[in-house]
Order: sequence, then C-alpha cells, then structure tokens
Amino acid sequence: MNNTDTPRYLSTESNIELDPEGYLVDLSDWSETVAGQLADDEGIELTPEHWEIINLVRSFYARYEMAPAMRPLVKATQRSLGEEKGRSIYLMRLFPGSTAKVVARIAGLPKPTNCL
Amino acid sequence: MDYGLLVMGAPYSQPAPHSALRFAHAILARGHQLAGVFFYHDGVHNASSLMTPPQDELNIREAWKALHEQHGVPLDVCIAAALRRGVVSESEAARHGYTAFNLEAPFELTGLGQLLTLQQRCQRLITFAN
Amino acid sequence: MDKSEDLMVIIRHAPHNSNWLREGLDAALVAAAFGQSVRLLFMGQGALALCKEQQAGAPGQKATLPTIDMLEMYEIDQLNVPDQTLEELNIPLASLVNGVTPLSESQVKALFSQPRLIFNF
Amino acid sequence: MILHILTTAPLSDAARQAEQAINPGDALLLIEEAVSAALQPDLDCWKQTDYPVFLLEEDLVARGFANAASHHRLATVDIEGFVQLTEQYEQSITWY
Repeated sequence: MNNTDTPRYLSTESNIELDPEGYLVDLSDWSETVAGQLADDEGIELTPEHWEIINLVRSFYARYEMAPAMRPLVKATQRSLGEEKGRSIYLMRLFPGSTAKVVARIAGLPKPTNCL
Repeated sequence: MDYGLLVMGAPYSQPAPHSALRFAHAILARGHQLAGVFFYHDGVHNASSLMTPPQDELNIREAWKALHEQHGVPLDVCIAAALRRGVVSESEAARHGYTAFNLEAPFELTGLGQLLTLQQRCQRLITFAN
Repeated sequence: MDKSEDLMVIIRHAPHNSNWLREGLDAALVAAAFGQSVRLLFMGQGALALCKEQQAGAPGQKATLPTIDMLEMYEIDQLNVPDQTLEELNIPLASLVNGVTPLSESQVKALFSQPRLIFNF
Repeated sequence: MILHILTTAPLSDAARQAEQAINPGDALLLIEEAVSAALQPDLDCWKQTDYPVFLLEEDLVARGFANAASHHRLATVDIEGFVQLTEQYEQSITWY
C-alpha cells in the first residue's frame, strides 16, 4: 500500500506534481501528453482502444463527479462501446493491475475513494 | 456468538462511544467473541492519539486500546472518513507530506469494504451512533 | 437470506446538513461495487436527497444529485420512499428524480419483516 | 425479528422512523437520550401491545429517571439484558 518512492513530479523537465500514489495533485494539469506520460509510468502504451476508455472515464467523471469503480466502469463501457468491449477482461487487458485505479490515474481523475 | 460493532459517534461529543464500550465489555463477559470494531463517520475521532481529556475522565482511545490488548479485538477505521476529518496514520502523513499524525496501532486505517466483511463474518452487528 | 437482494441502506439525513448522506451513499456504492445487490430506502429528511432541482452547496460542497444519478451505474435501481415521508415533507413525487418508488405504510413494514442486512444512516 | 435500538428523544424524527419500521414481534430498546420516555407514560409506545419496549437501566440511572420508570412499571434491562436481547433477536437496527 505504501508507495513513498513514487516521484513527486511527472518527469524531470515538467513541474507537474504527483501525489505519492502517482495521481495528479492539480487535476487541471491533465492533457493528452500528460496522459501519455502517466501511461508510460504504468508501462502502458496508449492505443486508440485505450483512448476510448480514457475518454469514457473522463465523461463519467464530468457527469457523476466520481471516478467509477470496476463494476460501473464495465457498465459504462458496455453502454457506449458495446457488449464486446464492455467486459472486465477486456478492460483488465488494456489496463493491467487495479484497472479502475489505473484508468482514473491516466485519465487525470482523483483516486476512486470507494475502491477498497 | 461473533459480534461486530459499528461506532459512528465522536467521543466527548456524543454518548455512542461510551455505550459501545460498555456493550463491548458486556458481550465479552457473556462469553461471546468480539470480531471487530469499525469506526465510521464521526466515530473516526475515537482513534485520535492526540485526545487529551482531563486526568479524571476516561480516555476513550486508551479504553479501546485496552480492549484490543486484552481481547485481541481489531480496531478498524474507515480511511476515507478519517482522512476527511484529519485523523491520519504515520504512513498517510508521509504520503501527503504532513509533519504530524494522530492514528497509531492498534487502530488501523482500512476501506469501507472491511465493514462489509465484518458484517458478513458476524452473526450480530450492533451500531452505536448519535 | 434472499440472495437477490443482499443489503438495504436507509438514508435519513438531508443533503448539505451533515456528512451522513454522503457517507451513507458511499456505503451503498461500496457494497454494490463488491457485487452486492443494494436497495435504498429514503426516510424523513433523507428523501430530500432525491429532489431533482438541488444544486451544489456552500463553496466546495459537492452536490448530491450526480451521485444519485450514478446509482444506476452501480446497478442500484431500487429507490424507495414511504408515502408518509412525501406527505410529511409536502414534496410531490414529480419533484423527485425518476425511478423512485413510493411505498405504503404496510410495504415499508414488509421491507423490515424479512431477514436482510441493513445499514441505517 | 428485529431489535430496534432508539438513541434519541421520543418525539424525534428517528423515533418516528423507528415506529414506521417496527413490526409485531420485534422489540424496541430505548437507550441514551431515548430513556426520557420513562417520564412520559402517556406515549403511544407504552400503550401498544404489539412489541415489547425496554429502557436501558444504566442510562436511566445516570439521568435520574430510574424511579420514574419503576413508578410507571416500565420494563428495564441492564447492559447484560441488552446483550441478551441481541442474542434473542437476529438483527438490530439503531435509530439515531
């Protein structure tokens, strides 16, 4: 659970501050470039399939003011991208690890508070 | 029988923590198990190491701690409710760059999921709240 | 126990007065995120959480409505309010968000007459 | 069967909500502020016969209502009795 070795800045040349779990301190720092760097940090190379999910999660947050846990993330994906992609296995393959948290981080959202 | 307690009142503001402590000792006295106490809402203040009541009043944090030491009762504190209210463990303080913290073992910061687990594990979950 | 509905969360506190409402809804969301089937019963002041015209509060105080709208994404679609509450608060059903089912006195009692897990906020 | 635990005054919102939820065969336990019901023997909860109502003795004594409760012949339980009620009733709900 402790991640105190995470860098406090996104990269040496940027002044974009991260919290010790790697989430943006100031959510307005987010941009597509920043998303790419955050993804790098997770060992993920962003493809159009990743972007579909990132955009979906950002609009989820814009509407509901909360980052989705896994279950609603699957449901939201199902609704806008169809049954094929709206499955947790698909999302987990795109964003390995704690999928809901990883997506929220790359999409520049606060950490989902109800994750654990 | 296995009991769990959900405590959602703040010490010295509300009677809930006192009632809960009295009840905790009574269930143990009747030979039941206390599987855990979960602190939520204003109940998270029960965990504050910095509470300093006068010497002639019960220190509620110490009373919970004694319950843990004598009976091994886990004392879980909802992390989201605690952080909002400034009840912070050493590792959370480091994580947020704070110089102070006020939650120590045997209290543990944990997710709300722990409350659901406690509820499912116990035959009885009793809530104390005001 | 009826596995099709594992948990009932009772919400009895209004938006913007305390954190009971938010923390009560959080408990419901976490349970739903864990795969439990959740029913929400809004009693007394808690019914005000369903008013569809509500907005954000004092600076920095989040609105409740986005969370209420989000419930369906967590498969929480049982939103109940006692008739008695609507009468006492003088709020017409039409002023609440869609999808709220009002319950008669005996229907409310029936919710409590079968064994189920309950959280009361 | 549910043990309803009320912690607020008899005419509070929580008290009225508990009343909406309680079924015949349940029980009602009044603790903390709710024990002031001992001073009001005319309350509905003392007149109905659908479910037993108990007052928590320790809270009555602390508030100086123990004599009123015994004068009006109201049922009391001590803290051990509270535990026994939770043994007997599978579920409890606290109204606050």
